[in-house]
Amino acid sequence: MRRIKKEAIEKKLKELAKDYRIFAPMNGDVKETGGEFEECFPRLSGKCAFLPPEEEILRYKDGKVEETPEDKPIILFGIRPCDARAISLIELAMRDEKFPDVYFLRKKEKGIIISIACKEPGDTCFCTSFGHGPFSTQGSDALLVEKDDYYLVLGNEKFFKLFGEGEEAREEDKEYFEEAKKRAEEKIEKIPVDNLGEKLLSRIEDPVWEKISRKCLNCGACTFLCPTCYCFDIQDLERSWGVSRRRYWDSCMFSIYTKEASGHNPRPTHRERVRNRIMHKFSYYPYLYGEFGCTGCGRCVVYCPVNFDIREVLKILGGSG
Amino acid sequence: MKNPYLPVIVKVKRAYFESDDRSLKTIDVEKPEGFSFLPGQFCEISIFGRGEAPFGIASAPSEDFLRFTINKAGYVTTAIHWLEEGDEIGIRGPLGNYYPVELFERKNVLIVSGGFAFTTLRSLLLYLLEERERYKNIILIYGARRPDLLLYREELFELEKREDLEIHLTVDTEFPGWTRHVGFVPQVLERVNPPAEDTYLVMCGPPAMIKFTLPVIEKLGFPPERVFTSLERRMKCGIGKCGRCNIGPYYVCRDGPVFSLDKLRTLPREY
Amino acid sequence: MKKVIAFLCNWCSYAGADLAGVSRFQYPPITRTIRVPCSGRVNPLYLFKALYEGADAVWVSGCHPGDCHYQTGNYYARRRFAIFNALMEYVGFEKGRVFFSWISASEGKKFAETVKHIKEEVEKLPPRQKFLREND
Amino acid sequence: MIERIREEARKAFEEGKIEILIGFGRGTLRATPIFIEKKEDVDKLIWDDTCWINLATYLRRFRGKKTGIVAKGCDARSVVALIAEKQLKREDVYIIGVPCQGMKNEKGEEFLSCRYCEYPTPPVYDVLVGEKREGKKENYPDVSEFESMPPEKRWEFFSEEAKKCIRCYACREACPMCYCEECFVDSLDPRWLEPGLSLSSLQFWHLVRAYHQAGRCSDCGACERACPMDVKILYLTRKLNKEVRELFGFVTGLDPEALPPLGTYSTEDKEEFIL
Repeated sequence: MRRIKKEAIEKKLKELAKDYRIFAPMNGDVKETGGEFEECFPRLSGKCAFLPPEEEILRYKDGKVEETPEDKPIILFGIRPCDARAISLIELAMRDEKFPDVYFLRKKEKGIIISIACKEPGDTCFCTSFGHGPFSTQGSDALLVEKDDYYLVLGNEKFFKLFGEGEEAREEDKEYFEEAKKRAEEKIEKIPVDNLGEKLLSRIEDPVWEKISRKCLNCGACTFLCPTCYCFDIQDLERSWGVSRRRYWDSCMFSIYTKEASGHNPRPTHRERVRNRIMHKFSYYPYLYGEFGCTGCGRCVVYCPVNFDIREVLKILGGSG
Repeated sequence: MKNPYLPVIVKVKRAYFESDDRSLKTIDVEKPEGFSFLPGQFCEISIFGRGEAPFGIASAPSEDFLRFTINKAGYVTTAIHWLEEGDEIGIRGPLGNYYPVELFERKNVLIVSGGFAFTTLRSLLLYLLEERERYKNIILIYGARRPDLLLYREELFELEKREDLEIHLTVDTEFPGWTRHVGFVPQVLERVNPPAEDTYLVMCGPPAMIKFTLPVIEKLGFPPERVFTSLERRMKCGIGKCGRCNIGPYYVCRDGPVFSLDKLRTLPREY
Repeated sequence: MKKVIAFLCNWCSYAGADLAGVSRFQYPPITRTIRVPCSGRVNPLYLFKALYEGADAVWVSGCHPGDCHYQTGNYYARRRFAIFNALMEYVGFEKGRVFFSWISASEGKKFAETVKHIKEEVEKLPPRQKFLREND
Repeated sequence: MIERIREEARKAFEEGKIEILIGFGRGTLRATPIFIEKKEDVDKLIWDDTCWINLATYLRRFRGKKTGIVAKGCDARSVVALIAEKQLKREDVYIIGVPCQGMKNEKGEEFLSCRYCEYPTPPVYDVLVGEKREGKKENYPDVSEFESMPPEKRWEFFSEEAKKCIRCYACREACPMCYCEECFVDSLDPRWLEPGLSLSSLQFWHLVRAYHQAGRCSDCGACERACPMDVKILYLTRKLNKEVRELFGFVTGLDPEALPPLGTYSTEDKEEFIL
């Protein structure tokens, strides 16, 4: 563990804005900044940096296809550990030997993710249920813990090379870290997730889905704010110079998401759509990649207009509620 | 890293309507260099400015063009219907899996199809006929509402003459000059009564046909692990990333479109 | 040259434009006419869309009240456009980019005058900046 | 109040007036919509000042069933508007009207639409729970204030608000009147506006969403509250409510027989804007 002066990191971040695109929480959401950031739990998550809401994937110009050129590398700074982990979860789906998602991966490979430990978790956090926590380093190149005018840093070489090494952390720093970590973790509700994937799979035709999903409005708020949801739509836009093919965030909660040209919709009602969202995160994801597709950040709980609480759903379906 | 989103630009070599009502159009396009595939795979076709949509490859792997037959249904397919010889389109592929042709060796193969779902089955049929001696009996049962809606019918009429192949073509109702079967595919299948033993069955058709054919298949004694079908879903990326075509943990674009019946039965009925 | 998308009803205003032509009334070539069966057929979405796609102004013209070929189409239209106007003005969209008129088949003169008036109004304004679809 | 709602609900089940009841239950953060199918469950019903979702949104899902709804003033007006638009049959809906005390956000502040609410008591109901409450005389002070700003400032405000939108369509889905089979934003052919978050596209969405509410909005404010990005949108619909009232003398949701104002006309309608 190292300790680096806060202002040193803040100053460095502004300097790096020259060669990097800096994404950080600002006015409550993760967005591109000139190196400024705000200490908060952002509403729009860290995925905005690596999977932006709108992104050009190619151009068709003068009868030729052009790949969208790479931009400057990204520094994602000041997000919570849950968001950092979320990006590594998205990476599981994007990394694919046969069909790698180049636009995500090339950003991710050159990018640097720096998270700030979550000393005051919210009431809707349930991150510790998924094998990580408010002080977790998974998915981060560095984890910063605020202490007075210092950051205590658990980081890798990539981080120290850019931001300097600071000094060796003192014994009291380590104690502070452990204590803060313990205190934060204790505040967080744990939801039992043992064998959740199998339990869900065995209840796929259960009538309880109808009950659970009834109040869902099928808006995309949960999926757009979710740090691990990565579904997208691809559309062509006509421009004066040709065609821009872009991808946009899309949501499995929308009825048109799966609606076919013939009018047939394999997931016709809220029941199938909610089921798919839950199953994808807690059954299909573990089946495919060995990890749950949720980090327990609680955004979908907080921002759902009808208070659809995924924690309750997991308790019902996981058999403990 | 190879960018799987980039289409290759190819020229349309031929474009013509299949059916009298102009609802089905076939386009034969240049085959890009090094493009190799197996029957059952599909391509994403780009009409720049309109978008991309997935279509099964109807040409045989050995043919020097790629064939697609497209039903006019939505935004992209309408634009495909405007295509003429010489136009440029983008294609990405081959994508998805293929009919398990390795399993078919030294077995009987029964192909059951209806309507314009026949596309990839033409590819399969021609593929099997190329090395005919590797398979035992090959039977095709194919039906459509009207004779003109039977895809590639002139070619099929030619193939009917072959001794080493059994073809049953059918239309829903009597038509002047039509001398082959009359009736729905499941009825014809029952009438033909092919032996299930040692036989693999490949089935593609509209939902109604599938629904009424399944009980017949069961009655004839085909075990679900030897029945294969190709699914359709709305797709965008075609490579298992954009999310919309999953059925359970499988993406139709990546892990399909060909599924065995026994595998499908383990999945939620979202197709 | 400014472009004005004109939605002209088939029975009155379009015929009025015709009459302006055969009567050789001069008017500036700024309109791109879309012939519609009735002003009541003009979905306000068309107006939003035309402005979004870059029209300098939009103009809807139909039969005089009481003269609608379909009896009442223009009365419905009048309500819709009143709301459209109110909304656009409310959000601060420039005035002078949306026009409505009643022009009958016999008012060739009025047609030409109206086009001239619209041209004058539109030319007073700076180039369009608000509510434009991205094109670069 | 809660007891009386439960009592009426129980009675409605017992008398066979309803097969299903849409009401509010205890959620984890605030009141949440619940769907009650048997009278034993009516004790799950609650009422407090977080019941701000407009429950009329769910009614169309139960068409053909005798459906009860616990409705505050604005919810009931939406039900009436849906009936007026032939989306529901009056006899299929059983309205348990609740005179509304005003809804509050998590900080305890009353919502804008409640502050100016003219009809806290449902104008149409089958049974009313509690004492009628008088509304305020609606004169849209917020709209007038906005109108008095210079046009450039208004455009700036509109743009800044629109920019926050992420197009999750929570506003649309939370609105009982947004029931179109295919929303204009989802239409590909014609594609009215582009996908994505360019300013003009977002403005397009907000303008047309608001426009489509003219004469149909009951000013419940559920759209704005549903928005995860805190985009202000009520000032648009409230303006249209004001216009519809001034131009056509129409107030939404008072009379199920009345034609929606854009579905009818008067030969006397003002037309000073016409050349």
